[in-house]
Amino acid sequence: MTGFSELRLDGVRRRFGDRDALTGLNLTIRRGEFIALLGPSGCGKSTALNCLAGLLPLSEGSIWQDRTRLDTVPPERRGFGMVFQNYALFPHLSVRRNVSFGLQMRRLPRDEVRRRTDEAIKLVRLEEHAAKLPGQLSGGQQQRVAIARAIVLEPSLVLMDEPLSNLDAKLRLEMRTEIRRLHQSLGLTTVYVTHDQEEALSLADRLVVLRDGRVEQIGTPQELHNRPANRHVADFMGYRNLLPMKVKAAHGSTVTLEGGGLTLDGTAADAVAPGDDVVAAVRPEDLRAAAHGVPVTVEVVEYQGREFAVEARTTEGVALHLRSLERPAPGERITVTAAPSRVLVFAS
Amino acid sequence: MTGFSELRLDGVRRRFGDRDALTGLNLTIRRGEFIALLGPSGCGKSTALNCLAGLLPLSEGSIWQDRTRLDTVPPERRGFGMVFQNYALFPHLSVRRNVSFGLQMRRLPRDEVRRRTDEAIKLVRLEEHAAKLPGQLSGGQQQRVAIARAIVLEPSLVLMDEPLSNLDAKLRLEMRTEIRRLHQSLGLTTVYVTHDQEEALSLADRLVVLRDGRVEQIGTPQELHNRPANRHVADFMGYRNLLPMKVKAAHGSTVTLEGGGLTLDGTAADAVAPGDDVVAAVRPEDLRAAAHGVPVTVEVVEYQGREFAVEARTTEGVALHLRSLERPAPGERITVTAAPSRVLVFAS
Amino acid sequence: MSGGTALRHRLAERGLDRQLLLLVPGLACVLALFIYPFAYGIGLSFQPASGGVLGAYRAFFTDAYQRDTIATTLGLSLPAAILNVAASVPIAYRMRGRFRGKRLLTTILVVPITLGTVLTAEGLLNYLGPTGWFNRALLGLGVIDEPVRLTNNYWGVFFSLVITGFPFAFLLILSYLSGIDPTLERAAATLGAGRWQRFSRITLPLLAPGLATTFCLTFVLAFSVFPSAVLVGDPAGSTRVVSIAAYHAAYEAYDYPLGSAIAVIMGVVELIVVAVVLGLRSLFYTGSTGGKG
Amino acid sequence: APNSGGATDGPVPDKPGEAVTLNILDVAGNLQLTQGMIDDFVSRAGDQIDKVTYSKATAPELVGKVKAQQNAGRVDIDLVLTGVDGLAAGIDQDLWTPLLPASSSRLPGMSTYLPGAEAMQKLAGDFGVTVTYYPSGPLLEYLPANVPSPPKSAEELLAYAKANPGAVQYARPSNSGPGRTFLMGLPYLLGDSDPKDPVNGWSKTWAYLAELNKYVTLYPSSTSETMKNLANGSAKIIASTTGWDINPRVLGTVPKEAKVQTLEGFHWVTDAHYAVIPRGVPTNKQAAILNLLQDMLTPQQQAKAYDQGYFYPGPAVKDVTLSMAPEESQKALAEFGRPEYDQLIAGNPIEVPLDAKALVAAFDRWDREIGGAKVKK
Amino acid sequence: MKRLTVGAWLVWGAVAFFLINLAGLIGAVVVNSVGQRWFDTWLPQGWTTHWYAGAWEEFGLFQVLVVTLEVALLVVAISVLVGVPASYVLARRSFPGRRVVYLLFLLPILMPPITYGIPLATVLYKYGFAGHLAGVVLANLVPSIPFVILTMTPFIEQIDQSVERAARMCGARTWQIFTRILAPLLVPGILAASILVLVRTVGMFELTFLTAGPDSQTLVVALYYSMSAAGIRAQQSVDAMAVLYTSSMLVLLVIALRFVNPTQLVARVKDDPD
Ligand SMILES: Nc1ncnc2c1ncn2[C@@H]1O[C@H](COP(=O)(O)OP(=O)(O)OP(=O)(O)O)[C@@H](O)[C@H]1O
Ligand SMILES: Nc1ncnc2c1ncn2[C@@H]1O[C@H](COP(=O)(O)OP(=O)(O)OP(=O)(O)O)[C@@H](O)[C@H]1O
Ligand SMILES: NCCCCNCCCN
Ligand SMILES: [Mg+2]
Ligand SMILES: [Mg+2]
Repeated sequence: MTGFSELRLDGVRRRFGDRDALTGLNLTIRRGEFIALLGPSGCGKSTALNCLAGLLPLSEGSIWQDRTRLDTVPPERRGFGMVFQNYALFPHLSVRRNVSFGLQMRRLPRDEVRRRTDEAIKLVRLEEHAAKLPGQLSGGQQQRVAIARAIVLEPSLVLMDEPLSNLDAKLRLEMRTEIRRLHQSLGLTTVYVTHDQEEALSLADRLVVLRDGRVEQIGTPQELHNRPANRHVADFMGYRNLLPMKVKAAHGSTVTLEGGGLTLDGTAADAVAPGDDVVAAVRPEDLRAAAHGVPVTVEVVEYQGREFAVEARTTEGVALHLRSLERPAPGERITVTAAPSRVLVFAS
Repeated sequence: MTGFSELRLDGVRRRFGDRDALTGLNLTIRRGEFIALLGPSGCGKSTALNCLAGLLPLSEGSIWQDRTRLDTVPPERRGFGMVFQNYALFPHLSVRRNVSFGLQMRRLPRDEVRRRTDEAIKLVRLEEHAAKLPGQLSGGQQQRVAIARAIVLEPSLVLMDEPLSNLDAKLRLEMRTEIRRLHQSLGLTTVYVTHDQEEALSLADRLVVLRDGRVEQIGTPQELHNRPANRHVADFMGYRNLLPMKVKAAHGSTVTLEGGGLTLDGTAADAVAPGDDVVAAVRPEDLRAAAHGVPVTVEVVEYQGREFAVEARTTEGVALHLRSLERPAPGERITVTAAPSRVLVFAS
Repeated sequence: MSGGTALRHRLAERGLDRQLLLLVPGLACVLALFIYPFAYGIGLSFQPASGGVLGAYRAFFTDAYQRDTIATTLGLSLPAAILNVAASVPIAYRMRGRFRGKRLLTTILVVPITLGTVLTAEGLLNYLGPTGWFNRALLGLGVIDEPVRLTNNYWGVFFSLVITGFPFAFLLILSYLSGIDPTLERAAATLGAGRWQRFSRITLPLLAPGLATTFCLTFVLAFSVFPSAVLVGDPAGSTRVVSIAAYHAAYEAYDYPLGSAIAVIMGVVELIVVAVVLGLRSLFYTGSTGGKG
Repeated sequence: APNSGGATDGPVPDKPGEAVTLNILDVAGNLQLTQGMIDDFVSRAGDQIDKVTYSKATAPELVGKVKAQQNAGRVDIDLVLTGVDGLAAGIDQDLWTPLLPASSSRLPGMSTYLPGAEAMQKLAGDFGVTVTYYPSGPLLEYLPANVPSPPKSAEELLAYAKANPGAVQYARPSNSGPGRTFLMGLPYLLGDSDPKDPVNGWSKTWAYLAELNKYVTLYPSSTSETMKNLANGSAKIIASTTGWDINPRVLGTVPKEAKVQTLEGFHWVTDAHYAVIPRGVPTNKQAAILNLLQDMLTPQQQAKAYDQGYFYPGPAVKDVTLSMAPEESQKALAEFGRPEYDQLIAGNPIEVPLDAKALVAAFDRWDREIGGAKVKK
Repeated sequence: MKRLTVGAWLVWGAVAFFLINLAGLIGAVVVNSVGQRWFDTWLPQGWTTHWYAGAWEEFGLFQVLVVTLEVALLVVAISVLVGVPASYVLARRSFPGRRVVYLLFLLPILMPPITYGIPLATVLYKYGFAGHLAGVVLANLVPSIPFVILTMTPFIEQIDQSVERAARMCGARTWQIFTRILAPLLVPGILAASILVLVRTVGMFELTFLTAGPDSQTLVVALYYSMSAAGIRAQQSVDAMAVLYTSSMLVLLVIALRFVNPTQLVARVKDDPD
């Protein structure tokens, strides 16, 4: 239960049957850090978290807490807190007793248990529901109980498996800020699993992007956002337009691309030479209707609150996702453009 | 199983014990419409959906499908499809058999069952997992099976309870478009529960905002986004700054407000007179750092990808949420402003 | 709408609908095949040859030799049922996970339910008898100087109740246990609960309803013990259980009213024990145990 | 349905109108002795009986079963073979069809009963026909190797028991023929005032049993158990009867060299099996049964009752010698029989057992005061 | 990898002790049933199968075994068909009188057959069922249906209701929900209950005896007879019957366990990872 200065995952691998859910994860978590594990569904995020928690034995590799080998220590002795993806609330205990469970396990004085339980319940806004059983709560309410139950222990490492995925947008924003605040004020170290890049970017000090059980990139939010290591990370970081093109010319890192009815200037992320087949990655919000640029035909328009999400097609039939402040009509022809610094070029 | 021209909920009420989970819901759903039920966790969204599905008996009120009273018809005879919040997959059946279950119940020819099942599985990108049992899938994969299972029936009304909440951001976007596309191409009528305003705005023809089991507002996405009926809806629609202020002057619907260290011009949503206590609702993205405006001190800065979310405080200590394209340093003093048309004024 | 629909609607709100028809076949069987004959049996118990309506009951309760059979029976059946349930829990608990040979071990553990009273009794008499293998082995090992007597007394009957009752209890408890979502224990582990606490605070309470049912069933089986109380017990003395008294009255003395009265008394005693246990059961949580269905 | 058609009372014809099926229930282990006789008759009288089914049960359950059938008006048990207990219980509950004296003329074999069998027949009143008979016991059985000089009187038995605690064994009387024979024989051995009245006439017997009880560690619940204990040496002297002496040695469950001993002042307490017809059996079937019974009472058939000493000697009628018995019986009895039994049977008084009510009273008292007394020790 | 804890040692030790003695107990009977003479020694003096042959012949055991199997399977099938739907209602629904109904179902298990056996047999004879297989089956349903209900109710309570709702939304009627969704999920429970009912039925003496006719006797009736009837019977022959009885039960059990693992999960429960 004491703190540590770092936690090291060393070639952590986990197989299910003959399929790797996680292959050789190397990661050092420093005390006080907020790490987000980010990746598409099924990429092994929960598996990594469970290995760290001690709930899944490793197939290979080891986990170290400073000088201590941790992967042979049972979960209850690691002193970590965890929020499960499926809540895993104790169905026979009231909300209050779910939350106080961990405190009671630590044999804290009754007064302290009550006080801290109350605090935690208040934190997740469940005061009214404290006496209910989990089965009587809505999905989001259950999720909040799970958060309170883990947070109340002020553990040295908090593991969270998509804790906000069932909350409504407003509450999610608030809880997000709350989690970050708790992380800082309690001096927690947090590993946070999410599939929501926005959540990961705003919360984490460092992000680990996983795909198919493999690490694709580790870095700060800015690094990931601006310099995804490859097209997969780019894809996942919101570069929704992944356009197969050809390099026409290259000047330093600035390259001119052509293909699919488009001509674009972009920034090379990999080494590319004229004539290479490449993938240009552009976010919808970086591809904007403008006075001059590439002509496209609008197909689908979705309302997004402040702006409209547009799906359009180039003359050669390539689909583009872009944003527009005006509502274009389906069938309308518009021209779009993107700043070269916002167009990343990956070798394909 | 035949279509209908409208479906009417008439004072639908549902109690649990002595607590109303839903009070007097009136709603007419027209054929082909996409309705989103939106609201915070615990507001009664799932309850409403279950009443519509026939899974929860009503405590009061009735449901009509054209001239037919529907609330006494058992769920399996209503011919609706449903995606559950907790997946509710059949644990003993493979993905394929989960999806084909409904088709088999309808005694369709074997070939058609196979064809439609394959299509649906492909739609949700689970071809590789078709032979697995639900217990072997990740949370997101399970959610997708649930969607496929409901969609495959091409039902006259599809009910979805937060079907995307466990998907990663990218997949969520894609599935969202897919759901909308299916809705249109199959000519479905859809009632969609979500707590994600963005999802609701982009998908639905009309939104129903619930709070505490009560309807707060029904309207098109634009209506809700731009003219929330009250401060609660505003709150939920992303007007994260809800500032208690006082009316200084009013000219038509344009009012000048003061309070909490701020002076703002806004648009009256309710009838207000000078001297009234009001609440000014402003979205963070409408409150921007500008050359001149109200001076505030930056407190928390969160990375949001393209921009930064900033929490700042006025000289009188009122917290403001705003956006900035530059990264301000915590402690820095900046000035902020908002367009009067973006500041909604509600009587408090 | 039509009155019929409205009525159905109102009934549905009170929990009365066509689904309840599923109860009908079961109820019909019980009413026709049990309640009617049973009422006849009760009626018989109130028609003794002498002593008025309650004569048979009075005869039972005023005779210490008869009355004491209740205590004797409880003295056998309660410990046996408790042991069967209590022993099944840790074994079943250890056997939840996956391991090689699990199926074989399970099968072996439930084999005794196939033994039946007679083989069990014969086996106990042969195996534990004065010249049986058990005593021979102990004598051979020098643990004892003369054969220990484990049959034709309390212990013989007790063992037979354990051998026939344990597999029942084990099979049921193993099944109940596997219905509890293991994620719950994992959640408890991350909250600092050790093995024992996870078991006692999470699994056990979730298992409690199943334990109660299992206890009731094994208790009822043990309480109406008859053949083994005679065969491996001391049927005139320390294992003169209440069913022997009933059997004696009905089938040896042909005093059917007394036999019925004793049987009714048996039923009432069982009912009291079961009511207490099920009453305790209802104090526990009895809903879904986390299997996400 | 087995008994559909046919009147159940009124005059019994000489022969059934057509061949009938007989369902026979044995609650006394009697078929061991008589099944051969029945099968033989059926093979000869196919015009009367085309098929016989046998079922077996224990006496106590018999009454309930017959009662249930009679209450419903559908009796499908046509003939019951029973001991004294089942017979008496049925009489008490009025289950049986009275056969006598109406049909006595059709059963001439009944007039050739041995004296002991005749005495037993009296217990049956008008309802049953004695089919097999044996003088039973009480005898003591022991292995000469373990008991070189067996006790010769009740006093010596007590002294032996005292000297060798746990060595004397008899099974709980209500579960055991030898057990109850020992119980019923004691009043004669001890000279009690009324050997037929266990409640008021057995003061010496109860005192003796109580004294003996101090040195008996175990009352098994079946005779087999005492036999096993005799064989494996954990009991030295056990209660027995002629049948229980010979047959288990034939079967090999008791060593061949075991011996029997009678006590001074010994009276035989006899036993018999009866055939009874439940009320509600059609007269057609009754006719077949009467003809069957008459056949069973002929000496040739009765000789089959020698069996392998199961109910030694077994025949209920006079003038049935071992030489008339089947080969196998003769062989078994030549090897395991005891010539001294002829002597013992001829030279000792013969008594009928207690009637059912008195016997149940004796069991009850034994359970309470002797068997049940173990608990308090 | 994982070291056994003290608790594990205790548990496995106790299991081993139980199993060793169980093996001795069964072995003693089996050995005796094929033994010639067995007095004060470790093993009999010789071996023989004539106890089996004798019993087989004396009781016409082939016919008896067939009847036993028929009765047992019919009783299991009917009590599952009748009992599971009833336990479903009891587990899922609350309705006025639920407690009374539950008690009604509880009573037949609690009441000794002596109380109702004879009147029950009378009723069954009156309507022409008793004396045949039908009567034996009906009588054995009395304790079996409640037994199924009592064991199945907690199983059904464990299954998440939303699965049924999902099936309903897929258009499944109550019957289809039973056969396609609940039955497979309940298979382990049904199997456990079936095995227990089977055992109880095959072992049920009183009710079977009272209602059986000459050609509907079951093994246990023959067995009880051989054990406790008047007259002389070698213990070996009783043991042989008991071994036959047990073997046939064992065959049924092994067949049942071939098809379904009794520990198979009741609901979707992830296997413990270790
Ligand atoms: N018990 C198991 N048996 C077999 N395969 C499994 C098991 N648990 C997980 N998997 C597989 O391992 C992979 C990784 O699963 P994991 O649960 O870690 O995904 P995830 O990243 O958390 O996804 P999601 O965001 O959907 O929760 C998936 O393909 C999944 O199907
Ligand atoms: N079975 C029940 N018993 C008692 N209260 C219930 C039950 N089901 C729901 N409730 C209560 O009714 C209210 C509405 O629940 P509902 O599930 O409809 O919420 P929701 O809007 O779907 O929330 P979420 O977004 O968190 O799923 C909640 O306060 C909840 O606690
Ligand atoms: N459950 C009690 C079984 C009783 C069996 N009776 C057998 C009687 C033997 N005389
Ligand atoms: Mg996951
Ligand atoms: Mg919900």
